[in-house]
Amino acid sequence: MELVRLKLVTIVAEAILEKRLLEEVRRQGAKGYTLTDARGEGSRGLRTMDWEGKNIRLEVIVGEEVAERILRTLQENYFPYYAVIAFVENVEVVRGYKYV
Amino acid sequence: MELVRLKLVTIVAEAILEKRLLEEVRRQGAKGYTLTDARGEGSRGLRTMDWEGKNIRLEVIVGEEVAERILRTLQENYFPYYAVIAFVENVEVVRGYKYV
Amino acid sequence: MELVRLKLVTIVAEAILEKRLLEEVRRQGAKGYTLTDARGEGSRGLRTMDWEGKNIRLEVIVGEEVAERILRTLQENYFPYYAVIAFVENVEVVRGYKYV
Amino acid sequence: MDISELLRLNLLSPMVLAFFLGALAVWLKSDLTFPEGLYATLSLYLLFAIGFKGGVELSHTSVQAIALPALATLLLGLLTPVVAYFTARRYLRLDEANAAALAAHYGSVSAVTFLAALSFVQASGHRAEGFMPTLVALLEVPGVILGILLARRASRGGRLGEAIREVLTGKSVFLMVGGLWVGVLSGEEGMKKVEAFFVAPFQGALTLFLLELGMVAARRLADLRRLGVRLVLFGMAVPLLHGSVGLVLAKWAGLSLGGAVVLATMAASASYIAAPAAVRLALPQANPSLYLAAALGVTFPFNLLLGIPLYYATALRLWG
Amino acid sequence: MDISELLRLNLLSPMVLAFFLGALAVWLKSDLTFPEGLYATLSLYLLFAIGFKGGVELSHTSVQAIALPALATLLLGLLTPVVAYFTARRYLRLDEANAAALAAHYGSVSAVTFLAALSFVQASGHRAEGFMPTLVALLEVPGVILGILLARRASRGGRLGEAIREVLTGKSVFLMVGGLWVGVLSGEEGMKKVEAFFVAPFQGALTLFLLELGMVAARRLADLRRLGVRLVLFGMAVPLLHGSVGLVLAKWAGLSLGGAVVLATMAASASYIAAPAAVRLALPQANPSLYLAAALGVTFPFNLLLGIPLYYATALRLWG
Amino acid sequence: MDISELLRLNLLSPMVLAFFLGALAVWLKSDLTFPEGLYATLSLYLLFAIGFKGGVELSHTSVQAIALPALATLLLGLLTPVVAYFTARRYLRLDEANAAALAAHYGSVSAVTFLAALSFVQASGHRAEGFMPTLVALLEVPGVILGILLARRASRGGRLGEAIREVLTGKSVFLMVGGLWVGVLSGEEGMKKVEAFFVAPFQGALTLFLLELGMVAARRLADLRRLGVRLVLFGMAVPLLHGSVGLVLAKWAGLSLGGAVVLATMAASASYIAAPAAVRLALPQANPSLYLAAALGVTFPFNLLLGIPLYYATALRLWG
Ligand SMILES: Nc1ncnc2c1ncn2[C@@H]1O[C@H](COP(=O)(O)O)[C@@H](O)[C@H]1O
Ligand SMILES: Nc1ncnc2c1ncn2[C@@H]1O[C@H](COP(=O)(O)O)[C@@H](O)[C@H]1O
Ligand SMILES: Nc1ncnc2c1ncn2[C@@H]1O[C@H](COP(=O)(O)O)[C@@H](O)[C@H]1O
Ligand code: NA
Ligand code: NA
Ligand code: NA
Repeated sequence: MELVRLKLVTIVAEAILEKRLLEEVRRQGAKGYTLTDARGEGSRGLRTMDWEGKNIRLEVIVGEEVAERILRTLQENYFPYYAVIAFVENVEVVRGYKYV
Repeated sequence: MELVRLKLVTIVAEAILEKRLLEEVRRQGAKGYTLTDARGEGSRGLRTMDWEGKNIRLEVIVGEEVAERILRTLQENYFPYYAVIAFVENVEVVRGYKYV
Repeated sequence: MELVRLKLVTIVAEAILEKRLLEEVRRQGAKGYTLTDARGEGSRGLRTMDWEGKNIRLEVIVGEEVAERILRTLQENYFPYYAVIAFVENVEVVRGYKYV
Repeated sequence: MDISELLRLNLLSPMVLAFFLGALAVWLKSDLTFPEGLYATLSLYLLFAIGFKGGVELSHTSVQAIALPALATLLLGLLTPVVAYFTARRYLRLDEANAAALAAHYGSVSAVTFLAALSFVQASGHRAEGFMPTLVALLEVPGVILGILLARRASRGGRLGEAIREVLTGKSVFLMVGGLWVGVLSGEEGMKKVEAFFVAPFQGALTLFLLELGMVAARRLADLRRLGVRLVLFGMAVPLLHGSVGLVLAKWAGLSLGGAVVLATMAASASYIAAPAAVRLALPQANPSLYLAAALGVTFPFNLLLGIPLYYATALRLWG
Repeated sequence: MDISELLRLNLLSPMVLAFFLGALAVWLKSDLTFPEGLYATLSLYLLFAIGFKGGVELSHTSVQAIALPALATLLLGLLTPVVAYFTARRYLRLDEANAAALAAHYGSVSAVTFLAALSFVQASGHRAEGFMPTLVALLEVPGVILGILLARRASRGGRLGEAIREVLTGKSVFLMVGGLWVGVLSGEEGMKKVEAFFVAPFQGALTLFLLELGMVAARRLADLRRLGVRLVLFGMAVPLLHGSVGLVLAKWAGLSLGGAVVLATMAASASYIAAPAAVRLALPQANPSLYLAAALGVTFPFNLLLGIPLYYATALRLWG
Repeated sequence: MDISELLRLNLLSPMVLAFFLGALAVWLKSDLTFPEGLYATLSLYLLFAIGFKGGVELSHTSVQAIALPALATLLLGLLTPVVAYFTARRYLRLDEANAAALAAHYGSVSAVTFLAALSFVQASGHRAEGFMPTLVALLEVPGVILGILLARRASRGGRLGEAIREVLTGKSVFLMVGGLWVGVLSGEEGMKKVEAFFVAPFQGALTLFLLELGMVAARRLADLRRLGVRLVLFGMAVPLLHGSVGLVLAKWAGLSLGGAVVLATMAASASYIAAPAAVRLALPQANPSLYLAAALGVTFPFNLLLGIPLYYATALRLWG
C-alpha cells in the first residue's frame, strides 16, 4: 500500500462563494476538490437567501505548502467579509503523489 | 497563520434528532455547527420514514472540554435509544480562538 | 468516556459505484457506513450523466486491518478504471468496540 | 357496477399498480431510487392539497351538517387507540411502550388510504360528503396523543408535553390543518386560482408517491418475516375491527353510504406519516420495525386491496 | 367591486394566506421545512414562466406600443435607486456601502409582488398590458448595477465589471430574460404546447413558494427588531414614494389604469431574489440582515397587504 | 405546410429553444444550475409518462397490428449496434472497448429525440401509430446488451450476466417498462385519472429538462474539440445510416408515414440516459468523454435540427 501523508483542508462557507473559492484553491495549487452541500450556524447567523443554497463544505487534499497558501488567502480575502471556517488535518492518501 | 489546535466532533444520527442534537451541543458550549444530510447503515438498520429525511452528519469544532461534555451526553441520553455514532479528531483551525 | 482509537476511511468516487462499493466494504469487514452526496473534480473530469448523481463520499469506521484491506481492494479493482480518491485518518470513537 | 368489477377497478388503478411496481423494484433489486427531496416534496404537496380541498368544502358547509360526523370522528380517535393498545398487549404480548406505539399508529389515519377510499366510492357511483378531508385532519391528531399517554408509565417521564407539542406543530399536521384554513378563508374564489395545481394533477402526483411508498413498504417485508405471523394477523384484524366501529358511528352520525365507507376506511387505516415521527421522539424505546412493518407492510396494502371493498360491501347492507 | 371587497379578496387569496401560514410555522416553531431544492426549483420555474409569458405577449406587440412604457421603466430603474440611496444616507444615517446595498434592492423588482399586482388588477376587472412581464425583466437589472456603482467608492475597488457581469449572467436575470426569448421566438404556437405546465399551474406553484417565503421572512423578523423602527418606516415610505413616481411615469407613457397599477407596484417593490446575491458578492461589507429584513420582512408584506390597494385607489383618481 | 415552415416550427419550439438556452448559459458562464434532484425528478417523470402513455395505447392495440412493427424494431436493435461498432472500428480506428461502447449508445434510443419526432410529425399534420412508445421500450434494451456482448473479448471477463441484469433492472428501463405495464393494466380508465399530471404538462416538463440537457451537452463540447472532427462526422453519419435502415424496415412493417418517421428517428438516435450508466459499469475501460460527447454533443442536436426533417422529407418520397 502506497500511502502518502498529506493535508486535508476543509472549508465551510456561504454557498454564494462556491465559484470564487474553487478558483481560489485551484490558483493556489490544488489538483482537485470535493464539495458537499451543508447548512450551519456560527457567529454570523443566516446570510443570503436559500435560493442561493446555503453553505458549502469544500475539501481539498494538498501538500503542506499549498495548504498554507490556501489558508492564508482565506484569512486575508474572505474571513473579514464572509462567513467562513477552515481547518486542516493530517490524512494518509492512497496514491497520494497524484495530488501534490 | 494563526492555527489553533481544537477538536472536531462528528456525530452521525437519525435525522429526526436534528433539533434536539443542535440544542444539546449548544447547551454543552459549542459556538457553531455544520450539518450535512447523509444516509447510512449500522447495527440498527433503517429507522423512521424517508419523509423525515435519513441521517444527519453534524460537525462541531470545540475545545477539548466541550468535546468531552458532548460525547458524555450522547452516551448517556442518545446511544441507548437512537442510532448514533460519534467520533473525535484533532484539527488545526484558522482563527480558532473564535470557536472556544 | 470509553473512546476507542480506530481508522476513518473516506472514499470519494463516482456515484454509479455506490452499490458496488458498499458491497465491497461490507465484504472486507466494515460493520456500517455513512454516505453523503458530493460533487467534485480531479484528474478525470466529469464522467457519467447527472441522472446517475455525481460523486458519493463514503465514510467507514473500521479497525486498522480492515482499513488496509479496503484500501488494497480499491487500489486493485477501482483505481485503474474509475475516478476514486481514498484516505485514512485516526479517530477516537465513542463505544468504538461496536465497529470492529 | 358489481363488486368484482369494482375490485378490478380498484386493483387496476394507476395508484395501486404504482405501489406494486415500487415493491417490484425492490424485489428485482433495481437501482431505482427517488431523488432526495422528491418524497418530501410529494408529501408536502399531498398533505397541503388534501387540507386545502377540505377547507374549500368546509367553507360552504353548515355547522349542523358537520357537527355529528365530527363528533363521531373524535369518538373514533379515542376508541381506536384503546382497542389497538389492548389487542397489542393481549394478543401480541407486547410491553407497554411497543403496544402504545402501535396504538398511536392505528389510532390516527393514513392520508393515502383515505384518498383510495374516496376514489373507490366515486367509481362505485356514490358520493362522500364534501367535508371528509376535514375529518381526516380531526382524526390525525388524537390517536397519536392518546397513544403516547397510554405509554406514559412506560416512557421515561417528563417529555409528554413536548411530545404533544411536537405532534401538533409537526409538519404533517401543520400542513394539513394549514391547508384547511387557507381553503376555508379563500373559498371557491381561491380554488379557481390554484385548481390546476392542487386538484387536477393530484392523482398523478399520488401515483408517483405510491411508487416510492411501494419501495419503502417492500423494504419492510424483511422485518415482517422476522416479526412473525401474529403481527400480520394483527395488521389485518385491527382494521376490520376499526372499520366496523367506523361504520356503526357513521350510521349514527347520519352520513351517506359514501361518507360511511370513507370514514370506516379512515378508522381502519394506520398512519405512517405523522405517527412514526412523533412516536420515535416520544417513545424511543419502542421498536420502529414493529410499527412500520405493521402499518405500512400489512395494513396499508390490506386496506387498499381488500379492506375498502369489504367496508363497501358491508355498508351496502347497512344502508341498503 | 369596491375597494374593501378588493382588499378582502387580496388578503384572502391562497398566495397571501400561504405567506402568513409560513410565518406562522416559524412562530409556532413547527418543524416544517422545505426539502433542499424545492425552493430553488420553484424559483427557477416561476422566473422562467414569467419571462416566457412576457415573451409570448411581446411576440405580438408592436414596437410603438411598448417604446414609451419601456422608456418609463428604464427611467424608474435609474431614479428609484438614487432616491433609495439618499433616503438611506440621510434618514437611516447609513454608511455608503449599506445605503448602496439598499438602493440596489429597492431599485430592482420583486417578481412575486409583481404577480400579486397582476392578480389584483385582474380581480378588480381591469387589465394590464400584455407586455408587463417584459418590463419586469427590464427593471430587474439597472437598479442592481446602479446600486453597486453608487457604492463604488465604498467598495474595495476593482471588481465592478465582474459584479455587473455576475448580475447579467446571474441565474435570476438569465432565466427571466431567457424565458422571454423563448417566448418571443416560439410565440402562440409554443404557448399552446407548454401552457399546461407554465401557465395553468402557475398560481398554485406560487402558493407553495410563498409558504416557504413566509418562513424565510419570519426568520428575518428577529433581525428587524434589532435594527429598529426607523428601518420599518423606511421599508414602508420608500415603496410609497416609488409607487407614486411609477404612477406618474405610467401616465406619461400612456399605460392603461391596470398597467399603471402594475408598473407602480414594480417600482415600489424591492428585489429579494436577484439583488441579494449580487450585492453579497459585490458589496460584502454591507450587512445582509439590513437589506433582507427591509426588503423581505417589511416591504414585501407591506406591498402585498396595503401598497397594491393604495396604488390602485390612487390610480382610480388619476385615470378616472 | 412545406418543409421550411416545418423546420422553422421545429427549431422554434420551446423545447429546442430551451436546449440552446441551456447551452448559452454554459457559454456565458452563468451561475445557472439545476438543484440536485430536479434533473433526476424530471427524468423519472418523463420516462414513466412515456411508458404509461405507450401502455394505455397498447391496451387497445391488437396483436396483429403491432407484431410486424415490433419485429422491425427488434431487427433495428440487432442491426444498428453492429453497424455502429464496425463504423467505429474502421473509420474511427477505436479499440474494441470504445467501439463497443459507442455501439451500445447508437444501438439504443434517446427518449427525448423520440418525443421531438412525435411532435414534429403531429405538427406536419400526420399521425404516428399509438403504440410507438411501446417500441421505444423495445429498442432501449437490446442495443446496450449487444454492445456489451461485442466488447466481451475486450472486457475483463466475468461480469456479463451482471451487466445485462443491470440494464434490465436499471432505473431507466424499469421506469419505462413499468409505466407501460401500469398503462396497459389501467387503460383509459386509469388515463382519465392521471392525465392532468402525466399528459398535459408533459411538454412543459420536457422544456425544463432540455434546459438542463443543453447545459450538460455544452459542457461536453470541450471534450469534442479534443476528440476531433472525425467523431463529429461519425455522430452525423451514423444517424443518417440508421435512419435510412429505419425507414426501410418501417415500410416493410407497414407503418404509416408518421410512424415511419418516428421509427427512423428512434433508430437514428443515440441513448444518453440508459446506455451511459450501463456501459460505465460494464466497460469501465471505455472512455466516457468519447461516447457522451458523440451521443449528446453531436447526434442529439443533429437529429433535433436536421435529422428529423430529413427523415420526414425522405419518407414523403417513399410513402408519397
Ligand atoms: N464551531 C463550529 N463548528 C462547526 N462548524 C462551524 C462552527 N462555527 C461555524 N461553523 C460553520 O461555519 C459557517 C460560518 O461561520 P461564521 O463565520 O462563524 O458564521 C457556519 O455557517 C457553520 O457552518
Ligand atoms: N462503522 C461505521 N462507519 C461509518 N458510519 C457508521 C458505522 N456504523 C454506523 N455508522 C453510521 O451511524 C448510523 C447509526 O449507526 P447504528 O447506531 O449502528 O445503527 C448509521 O446509520 C451510519 O450512518
Ligand atoms: N486533491 C483533491 N482533493 C479533494 N478531492 C479530490 C482531489 N482530487 C480528486 N478528488 C475527488 O475525487 C474524485 C475523483 O478524482 P479523480 O480520480 O482524480 O478524477 C473527484 O471527483 C473529487 O471529488
Ligand atoms: Na385509524
Ligand atoms: Na423597485
Ligand atoms: Na439508435
